[in-house]
Amino acid sequence: AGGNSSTGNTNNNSGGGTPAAQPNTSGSGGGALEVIKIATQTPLSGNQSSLGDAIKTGAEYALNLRKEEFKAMGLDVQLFPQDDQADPKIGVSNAEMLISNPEVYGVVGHLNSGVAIAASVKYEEGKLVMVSPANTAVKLTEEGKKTVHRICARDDAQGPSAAMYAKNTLNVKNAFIIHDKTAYGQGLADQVKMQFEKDGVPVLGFEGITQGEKDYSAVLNQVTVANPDIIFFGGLYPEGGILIKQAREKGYKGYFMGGDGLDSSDMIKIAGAAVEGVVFTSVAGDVTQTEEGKKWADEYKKVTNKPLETYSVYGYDSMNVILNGLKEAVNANGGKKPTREQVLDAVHKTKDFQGQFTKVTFDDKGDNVHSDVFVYRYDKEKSNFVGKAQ
Amino acid sequence: MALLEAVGLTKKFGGLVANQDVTLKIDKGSITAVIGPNGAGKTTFFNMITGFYEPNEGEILLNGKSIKGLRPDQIASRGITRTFQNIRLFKQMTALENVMVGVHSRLSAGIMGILFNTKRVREEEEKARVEAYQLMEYVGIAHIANEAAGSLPYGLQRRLEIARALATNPQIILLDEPAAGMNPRETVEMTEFIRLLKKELDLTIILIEHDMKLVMGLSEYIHVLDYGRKIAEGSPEQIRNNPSVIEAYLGKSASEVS
Amino acid sequence: MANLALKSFKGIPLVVTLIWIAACASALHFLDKSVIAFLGILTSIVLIYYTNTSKLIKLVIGAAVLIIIIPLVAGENRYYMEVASQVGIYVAMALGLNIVVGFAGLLDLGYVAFFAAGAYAYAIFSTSQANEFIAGNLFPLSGDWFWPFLIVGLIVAAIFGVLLGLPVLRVKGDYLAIVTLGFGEIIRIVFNNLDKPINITNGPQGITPIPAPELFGIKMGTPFYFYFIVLFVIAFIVLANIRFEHSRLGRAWVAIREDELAAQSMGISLLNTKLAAFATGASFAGVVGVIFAAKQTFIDPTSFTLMESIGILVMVILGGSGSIPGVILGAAFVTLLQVQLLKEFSNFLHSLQQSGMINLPNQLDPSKFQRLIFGIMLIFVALYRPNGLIPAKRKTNDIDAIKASPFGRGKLGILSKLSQSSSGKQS
Amino acid sequence: MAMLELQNVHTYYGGIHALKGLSIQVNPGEVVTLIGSNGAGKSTTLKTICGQTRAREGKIFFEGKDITQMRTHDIALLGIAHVPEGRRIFPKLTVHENLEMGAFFTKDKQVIEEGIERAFQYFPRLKERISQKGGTMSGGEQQMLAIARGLMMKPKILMLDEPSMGLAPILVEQIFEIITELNREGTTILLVEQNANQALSAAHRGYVIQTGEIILKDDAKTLLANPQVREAYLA
Amino acid sequence: MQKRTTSLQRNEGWVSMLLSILPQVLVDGLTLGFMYAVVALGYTMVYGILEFINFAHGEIFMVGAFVGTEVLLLTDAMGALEGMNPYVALFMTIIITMIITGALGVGIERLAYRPLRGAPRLVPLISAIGVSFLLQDLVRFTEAIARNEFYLNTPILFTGSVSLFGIATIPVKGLMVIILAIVLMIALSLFVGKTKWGIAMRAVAQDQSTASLMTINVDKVIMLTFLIGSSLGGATGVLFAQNYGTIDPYIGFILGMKAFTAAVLGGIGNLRGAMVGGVLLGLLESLAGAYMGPLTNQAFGAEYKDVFAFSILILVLLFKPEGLFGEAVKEKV
Ligand SMILES: Nc1ncnc2c1ncn2[C@@H]1O[C@H](COP(=O)(O)OP(=O)(O)OP(=O)(O)O)[C@@H](O)[C@H]1O
Ligand SMILES: Nc1ncnc2c1ncn2[C@@H]1O[C@H](COP(=O)(O)OP(=O)(O)OP(=O)(O)O)[C@@H](O)[C@H]1O
Ligand SMILES: [Mg+2]
Ligand SMILES: [Mg+2]
Repeated sequence: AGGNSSTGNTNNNSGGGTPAAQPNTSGSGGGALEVIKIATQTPLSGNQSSLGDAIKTGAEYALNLRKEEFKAMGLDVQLFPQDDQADPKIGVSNAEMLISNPEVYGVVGHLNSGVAIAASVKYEEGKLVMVSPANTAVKLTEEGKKTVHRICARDDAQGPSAAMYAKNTLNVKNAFIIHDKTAYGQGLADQVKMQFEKDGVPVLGFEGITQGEKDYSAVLNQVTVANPDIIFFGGLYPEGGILIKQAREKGYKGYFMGGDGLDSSDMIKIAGAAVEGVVFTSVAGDVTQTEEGKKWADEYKKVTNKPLETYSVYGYDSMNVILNGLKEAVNANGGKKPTREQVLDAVHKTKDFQGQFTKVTFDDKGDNVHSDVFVYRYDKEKSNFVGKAQ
Repeated sequence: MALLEAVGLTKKFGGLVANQDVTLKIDKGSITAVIGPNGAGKTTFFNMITGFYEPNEGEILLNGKSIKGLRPDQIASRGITRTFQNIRLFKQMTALENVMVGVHSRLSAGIMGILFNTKRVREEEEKARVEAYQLMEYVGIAHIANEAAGSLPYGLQRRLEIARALATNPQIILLDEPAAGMNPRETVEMTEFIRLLKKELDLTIILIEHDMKLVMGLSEYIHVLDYGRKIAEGSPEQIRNNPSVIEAYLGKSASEVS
Repeated sequence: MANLALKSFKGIPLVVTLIWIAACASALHFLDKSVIAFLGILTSIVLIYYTNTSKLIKLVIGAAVLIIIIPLVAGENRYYMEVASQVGIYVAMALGLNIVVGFAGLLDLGYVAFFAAGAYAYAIFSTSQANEFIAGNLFPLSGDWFWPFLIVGLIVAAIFGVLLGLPVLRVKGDYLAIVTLGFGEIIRIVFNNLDKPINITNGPQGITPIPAPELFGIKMGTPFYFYFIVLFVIAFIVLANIRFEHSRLGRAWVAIREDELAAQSMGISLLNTKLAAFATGASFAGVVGVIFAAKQTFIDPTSFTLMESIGILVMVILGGSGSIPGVILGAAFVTLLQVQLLKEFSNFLHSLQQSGMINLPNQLDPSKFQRLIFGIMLIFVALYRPNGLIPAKRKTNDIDAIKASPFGRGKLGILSKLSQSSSGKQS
Repeated sequence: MAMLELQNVHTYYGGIHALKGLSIQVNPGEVVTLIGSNGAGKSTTLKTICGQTRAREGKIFFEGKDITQMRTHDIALLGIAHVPEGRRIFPKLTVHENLEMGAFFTKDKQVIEEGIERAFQYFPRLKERISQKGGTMSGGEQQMLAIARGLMMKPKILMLDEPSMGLAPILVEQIFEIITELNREGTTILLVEQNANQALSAAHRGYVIQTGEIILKDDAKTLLANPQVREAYLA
Repeated sequence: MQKRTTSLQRNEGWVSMLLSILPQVLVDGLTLGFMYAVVALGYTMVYGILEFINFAHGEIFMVGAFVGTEVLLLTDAMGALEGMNPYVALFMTIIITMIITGALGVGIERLAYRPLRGAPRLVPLISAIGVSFLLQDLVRFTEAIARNEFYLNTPILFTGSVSLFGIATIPVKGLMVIILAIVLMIALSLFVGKTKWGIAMRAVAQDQSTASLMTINVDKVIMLTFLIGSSLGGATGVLFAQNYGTIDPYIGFILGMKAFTAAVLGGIGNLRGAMVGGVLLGLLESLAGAYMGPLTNQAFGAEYKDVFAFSILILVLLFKPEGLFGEAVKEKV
């Protein structure tokens, strides 16, 4: 299968895995197109909507780029964005809606693991393939649901890598761990802590904060006492940005590190000067390393009128994984509209698919075996690719 | 032995002494009036008896047993009930339901009984309804049984309050200005009615009233409060002619009252 | 004037209702995925309520629609059944809260805590979660245990209700609101943190997989089954509500709502009465919590936030605080709005956008408007139906029936003394 | 010209027809009393005049001006004071603050202080309780406060709804003295009283109201002597 | 799953180090507390008059934060902010914000609350919640369109910090919060407690129809209340943005809830109470956040700080059901 980061051009050439696939569709371009909807399910309102929106926008961008390609196969692929409001209940009822709508062939989602786990039960029943851009909770893929896939790293991959990087490369002698009491944040923090303990790095504190608050001086006073070499934060950039800013104001001098939740252009704005030196891990390789990648990023910003975020990147790739599977399924089905199950099978079999940022091969559980962990570091203006963790 | 006895009751509000060392005895089956100028402490006295205020000092005995410190609902279930100077009905409920609430403490339906709507509960309910209706008939307001209590005119609200109080099956009923807001004719009716209550229902009645015609015509015994102290007690005749009562309270016109 | 117009409104003729039901049912059956028809069927319940016919007939038609027609014509569509079960779950919870807020007048902003208690009770013991703190590897339990756990959820929640109720006695009005709010938050935060020192709730990671109910070996995991389970529970709760409303207890609740002091002087114990309100209200939420956990198969503390409590309160007030049909309608309306109407609407707008009929920038994508529209709807309903969709009214008693009652032959209560004394005359 | 005139006023509470075409007149300098049994509509009449309930039909004029649709506080500003049934004092304001509210319309501190002084003269008890919260006062004390608060307005016409309710006999006498005195000073008074005897003695003219309609109007003396009235209201 | 027992290695002299941060913990608690306090003032104000929990107050505050930030950003974009005296800039921002949020508050009252005045007590709560959602999303959409994001960063006017006796430091912006909170509280207390309009507000709260008999224009008084309450909320928003630097359309909810808790703790309707309640809540949270983890060996960490704060609230209300400063008026019957 072809690696094609070459997708970065405006004209809608294929981003899919099988490069030679294009002309073999017998389905007409001119006749009635069959509608296929790929849904996104993320919070689009409420206080996590900026993250959810990033996923949706990324997925939408990916889909729009390949619309024509599918038209040529007689399919009108459409985005079907849903707002799960970060609420498992809404997620489940949306999921029911999606599986009972025969036009829906795949889901990119969710942002919140809690929602994803609950909704995936329904996807499983409806044989609707789900590719998650962002759910890192270990449990999600541990229950043997065939429909569930994710391209991002699990907490038990990202966490240990991060901890080992801190120990081996940053040479920290002790650590203080803070998390945001969410499934994502605590899940990651737990893994980091386990690894630190395994490696004999003392964990001086393990504290939770409340998402959405703006004043974390209480916990940071504890940090002042402990005076660790590193603060590891399991959580997202709105809290992370404030944490590091307030920590620096309190005179904290050590490292500040987090997971991919810290990867956002807003991190810099929120933390201000304090962002300098903040380290985070991510499964996304750096787009802007190559000329081509830079071009792609600029194009993205121009078309969507949005800054490029990790989550939009994940959304983009997740969509492409599904579209790729769809295309394979069409081909396997002799150019006719496949069934959901066929698409599921095709997606499940994804192997060495080179997305824009991640390489994807699903193992049996639906985890991405290529989910390498990369390390980034902020300077005043942007995050810089450092390299693969260990 | 007196049915109800207050011994040395004192109630202070900050520096203000609303009742000071008030002692009085109420015999079973009597009609007693508590009168006195505005702010003398009459309502406060009622409030202590019925458990709304806890006295700072003193003792309240019902049949020789202390009821001081009990909550209002406990006192109500011991057979002392009251009406309020500022009418306090359950405004959104119908008149009949108001009276049925009065029956509450004598009903025994528990959560389970209600849920399963047992025969016992059904019968009890129906009985309560009938009893409430009978009471309304007795008080003469059966025609407004299904009206919301809050929309009734003043006079009917007073009667309804009395019906509701009677529904608790009290031995003692405390009436705080039962004839306020009634015209002379209605006051006469009220006087008759209270007398009937005592006679027919074997009630002990304590009342506060500023209408001297009612007080003098009805009560067997009168206690006079002024500035929280008891300044006089006696039969209507004695009180009417008590110079300190005349000065503090009655004024000249009262002597005209027959 | 409007009042007079309403007065003369005698109700909808039975035929109209029946035609409506038939029309919607066949539309739903024959036309594919017609949301309108589905909503029409649900609306028919409201029509039945206003139909100009006897109670019994209404009951029969209503039951027929709920038990036969809806499953028959919409049963295949999982989404509709899911929507219907969610509506049911909220109806049940709103009815529970209605006891506390509507009847007893106690403003409760932490109601969702009881829901959580029920949900966690089932979740913890039906999965291997309980092995974390109970030795012997006895868990998970099978789906058969769902049924007894309905009772367990009820009891656990009722205990929580009493726990909350005890401090409540002294606190009044809006102070109560904040105490209950605090209580709800405490419960949520504790559930979110009880993964250490002992792992009871698994903290933010939540608990899964919660088994679906099972009966005689049939696994009842689809919305179709939950629809019936919920329906069954609602029937029970509605019945309980109706019985409570016009019982000794219901009157006591309304009495303390109207005037605490006067109620006390009628011999009503504030403590017992309020505790009863909290416990009953809570226990309903507990039962529903168990169903919710089984339906979701996954629960975590994010389902039990303050917004959730506020949402249920909104249903109660919007529907008509203290009014059973009102609260049912309010809950159904708000839930439908949230899980279906707004969604369909934004999907509709989205399809317009896809087809190029409207062109909105990404920032204004239709799918983002749901909360905004929900907010506007709340304001409008509040302004135009300030007493609720179906305002509460006290049931009037049938005076003739009272007069005819066999108990009326003798004098009751204090009046029994009349017959003893010489004259029984009335004033 | 009449100072206050109600022409064929109809008032409803929801579906309840409380006033059914009521017409009354109050001339400047008069004391007019309105008597009637429970629920006749006396309080409703006063409430309708000052706009607390709205007349659905008919007109109300004050000094020639149509006030039927005016808002309550504007009506009050014209010089109509209403001492409402059931006292309605502000329970959490002190006695002094309650009185101040009575003179809300004026900025003149002098006027306020004089008014308060005068109120204290009438009711020395209020002076004793100057900083007590209104709601903790006894029933009668609240009644005094309500009347005193009404006087603070220095109204052109004072409407009193059962001012003697809950007052000790000695104070009832005093209330009627105050009414007479105010009237001598030029205040017009519309008085609703259950104590018809005393009310008619103090008034120039009277109206008898029954289920929302005026059934009799006459000189107070004549009414007092009217056997029908005696029978119905005076016992 | 294995048990997560936490055994943390500790430095020598842990306890004495814990004590050494106490002054700083208190100072931080105070700053946070005063933040709560000013928002609580707005709640209490409206509650005191209308006996109605204005759930939208948190959102007014949020709008204030955005308006203030926009004012600063625009001034900055015009190049005028640089070189401007920070006090002048702050003053200007606050005034403009107060005018706008004040007007907003009055508008909301007019449209969403006034028509409900005769309605059952809880109904305005519904429209308030509706208004909350509306404001959140309106701000979100406006900012999303105008700036393509809705997390905004405020230009910070005061950057330095003051050292207190060398044991604690407080940022100047935090100091501004404290000073302004105290000034506002005193001004408001005087206004509500002593002026005629203030008394009229309380009178309206207790009995609207009787108040109107006293020639009080109820509409005007309520409008005034909302004007003051909302402009106060706006000013608080500006301070908040200054103090924390970043804002989003959802800051109103959490802070609003905390502030409301503070108002109740102090005795709702009572301005002094709101102040004390806010400060107390801030201190409690700060202490719990800093010490609970270490003291319980991490078994109950900082995440329990809200539990701690709410438990104290419930305890206080158990013994003083009307809040710390609320008047224990036993209803006279
Ligand atoms: N809760 C309270 N706080 C402060 N003072 C109070 C309280 N209750 C009553 N008082 C005062 O105590 C005195 C006695 O009041 P009470 O109501 O008993 O008088 P009363 O005799 O019933 O008068 P009235 O005939 O006017 O009703 C009054 O001066 C009143 O102001
Ligand atoms: N708020 C209300 N809602 C419904 N009906 C009312 C209301 N207030 C008064 N009414 C009705 O209007 C009629 C007139 O009442 P109103 O209070 O004017 O009588 P009143 O002459 O003042 O009687 P009272 O001597 O008892 O004070 C009565 O039938 C009463 O039931
Ligand atoms: Mg009294
Ligand atoms: Mg009247």
